[in-house]
Amino acid sequence: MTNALATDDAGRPAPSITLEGLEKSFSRDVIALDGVDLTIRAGEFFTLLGPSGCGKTTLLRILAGLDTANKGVVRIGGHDVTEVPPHKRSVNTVFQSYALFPHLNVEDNIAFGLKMQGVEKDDRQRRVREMAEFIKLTPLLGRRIDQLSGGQRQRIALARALVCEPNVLLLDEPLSALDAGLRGQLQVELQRIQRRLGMTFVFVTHDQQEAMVMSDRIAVLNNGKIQHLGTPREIFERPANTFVARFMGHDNLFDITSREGDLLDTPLGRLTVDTRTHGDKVLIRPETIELGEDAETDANYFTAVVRESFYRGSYIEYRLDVGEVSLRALSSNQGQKLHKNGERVPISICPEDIVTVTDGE
Amino acid sequence: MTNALATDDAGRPAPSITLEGLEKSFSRDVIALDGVDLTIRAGEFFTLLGPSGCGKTTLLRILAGLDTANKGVVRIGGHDVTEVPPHKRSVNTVFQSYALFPHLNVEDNIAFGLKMQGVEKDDRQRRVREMAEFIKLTPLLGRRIDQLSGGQRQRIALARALVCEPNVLLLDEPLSALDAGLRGQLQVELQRIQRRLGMTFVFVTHDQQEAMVMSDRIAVLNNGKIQHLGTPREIFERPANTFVARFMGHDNLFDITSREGDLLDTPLGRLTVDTRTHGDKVLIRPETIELGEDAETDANYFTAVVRESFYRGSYIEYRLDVGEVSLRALSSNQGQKLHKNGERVPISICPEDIVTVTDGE
Amino acid sequence: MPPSFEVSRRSLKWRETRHLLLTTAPGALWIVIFLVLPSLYLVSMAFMTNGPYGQPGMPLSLDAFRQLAGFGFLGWSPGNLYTLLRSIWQTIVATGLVVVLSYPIAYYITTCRASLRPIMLLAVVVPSWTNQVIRTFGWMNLLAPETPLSDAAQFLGLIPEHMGLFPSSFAVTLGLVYNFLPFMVLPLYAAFEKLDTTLIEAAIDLYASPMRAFWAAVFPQTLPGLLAGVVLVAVPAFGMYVVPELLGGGRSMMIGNLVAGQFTGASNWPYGAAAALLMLAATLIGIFLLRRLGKRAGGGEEVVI
Amino acid sequence: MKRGALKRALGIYWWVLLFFLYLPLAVVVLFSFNSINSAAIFESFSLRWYYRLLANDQIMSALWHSIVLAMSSSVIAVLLGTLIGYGLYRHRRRGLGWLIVLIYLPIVMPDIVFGIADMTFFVRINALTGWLAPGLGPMILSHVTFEIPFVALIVYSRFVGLDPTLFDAAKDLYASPVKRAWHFIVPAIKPALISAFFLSFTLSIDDFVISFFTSGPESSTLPIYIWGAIRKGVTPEINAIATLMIAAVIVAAIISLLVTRRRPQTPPEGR
Amino acid sequence: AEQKLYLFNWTEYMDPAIITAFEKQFNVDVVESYFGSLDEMYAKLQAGGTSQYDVVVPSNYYVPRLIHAGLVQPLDKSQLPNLPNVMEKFRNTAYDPGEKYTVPYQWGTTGIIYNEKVFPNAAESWSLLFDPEVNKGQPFSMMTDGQVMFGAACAYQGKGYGCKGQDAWVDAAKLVLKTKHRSNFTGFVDGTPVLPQVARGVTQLGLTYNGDYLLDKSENPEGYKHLNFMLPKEGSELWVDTMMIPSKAPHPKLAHQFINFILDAKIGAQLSNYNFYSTPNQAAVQYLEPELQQPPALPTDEQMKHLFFTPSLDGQELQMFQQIWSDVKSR
Ligand SMILES: Nc1ncnc2c1ncn2[C@@H]1O[C@H](COP(=O)(O)OP(=O)(O)OP(=O)(O)O)[C@@H](O)[C@H]1O
Ligand SMILES: Nc1ncnc2c1ncn2[C@@H]1O[C@H](COP(=O)(O)OP(=O)(O)OP(=O)(O)O)[C@@H](O)[C@H]1O
Ligand SMILES: NCCCCN
Ligand SMILES: [Mg+2]
Ligand SMILES: [Mg+2]
Repeated sequence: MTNALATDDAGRPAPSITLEGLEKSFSRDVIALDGVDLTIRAGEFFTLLGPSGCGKTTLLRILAGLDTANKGVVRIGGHDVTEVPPHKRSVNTVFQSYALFPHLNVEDNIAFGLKMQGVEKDDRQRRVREMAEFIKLTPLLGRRIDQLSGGQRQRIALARALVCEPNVLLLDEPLSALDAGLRGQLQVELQRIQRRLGMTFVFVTHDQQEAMVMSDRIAVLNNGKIQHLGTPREIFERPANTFVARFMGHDNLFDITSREGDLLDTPLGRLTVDTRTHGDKVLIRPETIELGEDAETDANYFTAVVRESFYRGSYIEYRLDVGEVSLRALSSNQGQKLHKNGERVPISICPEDIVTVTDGE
Repeated sequence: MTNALATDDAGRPAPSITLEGLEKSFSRDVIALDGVDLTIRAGEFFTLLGPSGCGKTTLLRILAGLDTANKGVVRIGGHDVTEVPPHKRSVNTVFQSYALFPHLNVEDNIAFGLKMQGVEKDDRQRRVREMAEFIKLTPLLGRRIDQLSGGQRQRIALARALVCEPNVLLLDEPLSALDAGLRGQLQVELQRIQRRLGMTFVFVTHDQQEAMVMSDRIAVLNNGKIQHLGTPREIFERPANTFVARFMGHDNLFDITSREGDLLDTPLGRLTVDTRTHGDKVLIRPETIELGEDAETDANYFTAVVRESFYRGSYIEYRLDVGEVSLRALSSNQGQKLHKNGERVPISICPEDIVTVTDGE
Repeated sequence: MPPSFEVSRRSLKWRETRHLLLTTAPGALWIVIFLVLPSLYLVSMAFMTNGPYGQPGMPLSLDAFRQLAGFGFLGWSPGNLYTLLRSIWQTIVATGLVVVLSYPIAYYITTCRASLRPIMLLAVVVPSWTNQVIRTFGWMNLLAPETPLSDAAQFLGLIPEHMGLFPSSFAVTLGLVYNFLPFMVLPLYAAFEKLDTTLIEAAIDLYASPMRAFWAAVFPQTLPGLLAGVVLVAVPAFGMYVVPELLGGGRSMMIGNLVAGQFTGASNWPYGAAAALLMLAATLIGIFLLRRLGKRAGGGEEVVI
Repeated sequence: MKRGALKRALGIYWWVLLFFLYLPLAVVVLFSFNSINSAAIFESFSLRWYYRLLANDQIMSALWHSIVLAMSSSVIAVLLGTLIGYGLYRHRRRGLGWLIVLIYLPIVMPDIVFGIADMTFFVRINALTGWLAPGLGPMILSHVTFEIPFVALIVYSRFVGLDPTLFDAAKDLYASPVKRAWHFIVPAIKPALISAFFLSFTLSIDDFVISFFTSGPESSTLPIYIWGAIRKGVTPEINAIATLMIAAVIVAAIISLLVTRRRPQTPPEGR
Repeated sequence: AEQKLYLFNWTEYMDPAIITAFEKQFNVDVVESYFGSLDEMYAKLQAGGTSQYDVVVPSNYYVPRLIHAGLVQPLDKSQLPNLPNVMEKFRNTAYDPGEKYTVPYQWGTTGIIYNEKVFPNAAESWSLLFDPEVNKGQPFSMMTDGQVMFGAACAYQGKGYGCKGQDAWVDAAKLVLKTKHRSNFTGFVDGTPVLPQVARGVTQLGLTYNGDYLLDKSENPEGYKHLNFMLPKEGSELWVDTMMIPSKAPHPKLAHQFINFILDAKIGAQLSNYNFYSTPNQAAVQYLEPELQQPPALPTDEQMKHLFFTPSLDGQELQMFQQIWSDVKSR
């Protein structure tokens, strides 16, 4: 697909995006973006991840031109677009609420952007139909918006943005309104579409699971600042600070009381770690804890007491007590017997699986 | 806690519930309940699980007396209450939408049921305050309902029902409107409250994960009929039929083309199974598939090609191809390298982990 | 950042203000010119002196208010007080009746088939699309002496022999109720349609008898609609001119007639202006009280007029 | 069951109320066909009053004035009111309290005060400048004034009901400000525009008092004419005019029903 | 027609044929507006009517008020060649000394219309209206014009129709108020619409003008068979209606032409023959129908003794009257 109105040079369909020193405040107290520098690579599936109110939507709206930053520069494909109004940017957005026009049917919704760009009727119809085919909506073209399910609406919002063949597609929590099943399906579908079209996707979510499933790279935001920028694996397994670690769902975080080479003293006991890191806290991911028979006696071997256990289907969650310290462990459900509450079980943690993190805000 | 208006004998706070041959239809076509026989044990956390429209709410409403069955008997604590009107049943409901009175503040909402029962003002206030303490709402007592968050409302709806000290508490998808984080918290909290009070809870949900986390026993409903009644583990690991299996999220289901003792022929290949079951399909749970180095060569050993892999944080999901057949596998993320798309990996499934299921509707 | 960027931000703010002006100023100015200024002029007229032939003029004085309070050449007279009290009373009675008549109807419509409801609402509203003079004229026809209704009333001994049901204050009340009924049905219907029935179930589930469930779960939910309806009925009923003029026969004069009389007959504009001010004040106080009531009872939901 | 009895009672009450609502109109219609001048006895059917009516230039011009007044004031009010409604919505985060007070003013102002305020003011202006002599012009000005708020509120609440991101979506999809107004805003609020026009029209038709005080010798509307006629002495001719007006209203009601019905309503979901 | 003449007249007071004739002769359109009471007329003029109408037709006692309030303009007698047709006694009158502003239109009386069948032996007295013993339960109305009502009450109380002053009015007000509070009182009605009311039986008694009575009777002899017009002996009203030109009349020239047209002998007679009122036009008398030469159209000399003008009120007096009257209405 080529883009008729692309602001960057032809033949470079997916541009990179550069943000420099972006600042945005709504009032003296409300600082939504606090100096964001960021480069999003051409053609990547990039995710902005962070808790509610951290500034994700604000960042996206500035990219789309729907809001103006107080300071900073936005470059798309190398061009400074900071002052270009939204209807002149080759950037499209899939809104959280879809924002489909209720007075138009599916076909006219998809065609809206093309019509506004002045695409001829024949051409327009052809492109809408192609897009409908692509996204498997053809039978719905004549329907009114309120006759559609959530998942169908989501796909139409996507189609409406994609049919304009933008250089960059922005997606603001497009899946958060859906139930778990549909959400899983659409996550996969979105990822496939992005790979097929090779566009640059900037995706916003507050769900770390979703971010990890879909993204090439993730920027974790908090209080308008980027906390960690990296691949899902980097962020999940080596979080930059305790904020990122907690946000990724890790709760086995312990203070380091003293360190000697690769030996760390923690409330849990003495831990052998693999690499020499300089973090302030030690992080043990629950799924890395080996339990019962699987526990190996050679390194980081402890005896724990089972406080509670929860059957979670594919895995079993244990709340363990090791001395004064409470620990969460996940063990894959392969039909084994559950350990009973109060039972003493041996546990071990492989030194490579232990990481240290710095104190984040 | 003892109940002033309990319809059953004193000293037996949590009654059992028995439903016999319950039938309910709204019109000739719409059969909501199609002969339900069920015993809910005294003091258990019982869940009705099923897809939308399967009759869960209808069943609950009949229990509460808000709807009348066309046929069948409802017994609570041994007494036939089929014809007892709702305001005379010692059963309370937490509604999906909470149904808090918007013109009353938190305190008056909680006190409503007591007031209707004619409890003296002093007594009422004391009990409301105790309940507020219990459920950690005391600072909110003076607030208006619209000044509360979803989670707070949920707790008030719960408090309003609990303060009446009913013998049975009915909960109709009380968590479905909440976001994942809050939902997880409240799941744990609800379960703890139930255990502490020892009441009989009948909980409705369409989320199998939620059902598994919270329940002592689960009844899976479909088309107004009970498909499977059992503990979470029984239902997840030995689903009664393909409907239940699929509803619990299992998708590795294969036809059995022929059987010879403990050997089954399937599109996947020949499988050795542990027990002699008579199901029509074989079910392989993705988390029971051992992958790569972990695969054991002695039983049910295959070579698979990785089609796609998804990083999911605590685990990694693979879509594998074994010959013509596609298979989903989950492997716990213990820091290992991901298998690449197109890579050939050995897999094995322990015979004990393979179950067969009958064809459900 | 270059200063030009700051400048463009300021121009953005100005653009917003210009947009606000462009959109709201024409209509707002219209209201200012054709209602606010005239009202201010009317207010100022209340402080003028009535000329010997009924033209307002200088000097400024409070004569009009003195006269309004009942002080005239002959000392104090309660005539205006009667009129004010009569207006308030008529308004309360008519509004009360409208509430009682409308409540079940609004409820009934919501219980009917969804496809029927718009037709039913329309059926209630259509009579009010004809002009108020015509509607009132219809009642004049119906209530006149020697008509079946009047004969029946005579037969029952409700009215003296030979007399009609009109003109009378009964006819005025009837006319007011008839005129404003739809204004109550519509907001009440809207409230009933939004009614959250699970609240009723919750009340019953919490041991409330049907009657108590009504007061706990239905009435509070319809209260905002009811109050909106009360405002929509009571305000124009209080200011009504046509109905008492045509159906009252000069015996049930309301404050609207007092005001109008000074401009269509007696020609004492300052006095009329003062009476109009009184009317406006009473109306605003009434609205204020209703809003207070609404806020207190309606759980914070704003009463929308 | 008890519920059934209640519903049946309400059903009966419904018909009684309808009877009450339509009885006065029905009587007007009936006696417009009376061959004699009586409000008590219907002698025989005749069209005599209608012939007299059609021959009466004044009635015909009053009818015309009513229509012109309602039409032109509604068009202007929809225009101005829509602008205000949009402005109110777009800038709702600014404190626009004064504007809201201003908008509610015509709604809470009693007709009679409204009418005399305009009348006295117009007379004063007329004395000073010669403009605003009583007549159709000032009547239109006043009618627009009391119609604007209703239009503004209807349009505003329609805007509030729209998803605010729709405005962003339109921008995002390359719509320039003008195209946005034409291809998004106007179609999106079309239902509100139609009902605002309808409401303005009926408000104008229903008004008597304000028209009465601002009208001149040549701008009588039907209600003013009827008012005068009633005060001259009731004749069946009035019944005939009123009948024409009732008929027009019922036709309008049926049209509005058909218009609103054509949009298929989404079936209300479940319970 | 290029021009329009705006005529502001009493209801039921003009022969449409005269209008047509005038329109034809002068190639104009005549736009007629009506009033039912002098109050209403005065209010309309004050509310901008002075620039809206070319000719108004007030009664004698409102003439000074209109002049002093500046609502009318002097006539240009040079444009009224027919003025000499007017009877001597209607020239240079007390209400328009010097004959600067008015030309008489018609004259007549105000009296009681009642149903003879209901009140078979009614005396020629205001007691029919004011004495509850005479009319125990029959519906009746009073006139909207307060001055006429006070005059009637004064006459009934023996102070004469033309009474004036605080004491007389307060006594009159008390009587009217008492009468108003009688259960069979149906309302204040203008002089013209009261007739169809009595004819239809809505009321059995009311105050009206002699010519209107005759006009309606001529149109509906059957309906008026039992209705009688009566001038109470205690004293009642004699009035003269005049033609005047508002101060800012848009077409004063046409207005003069119209007034002059009415003053024409044949047109004057045509008018009276149509509306059954007495003509002030001497030249027209010869063309009058005989009916107009006898009561009730033309009061007898005997009756003339009991007929009085309603007094013109001014300044302080006027305000006092209006306060008292508005108090009567609001109580
Ligand atoms: N128009 C606005 N006026 C004032 N404050 C605003 C506005 N828009 C956003 N904010 C504030 O700016 C901060 C960042 O908001 P933003 O919408 O970007 O958060 P977010 O990360 O998208 O959150 P969520 O996940 O809840 O959508 C928040 O504190 C928010 O309250
Ligand atoms: N009042 C009613 N009238 C007609 N049909 C009804 C009514 N209530 C429920 N039904 C139908 O009965 C069936 C069962 O409904 P029910 O509400 O019990 O489902 P559910 O399991 O609670 O579904 P959900 O998860 O969507 O709440 C559905 O087909 C529904 O459409
Ligand atoms: N209908 C005309 C009456 C005149 C009274 N002055
Ligand atoms: Mg956001
Ligand atoms: Mg349900």
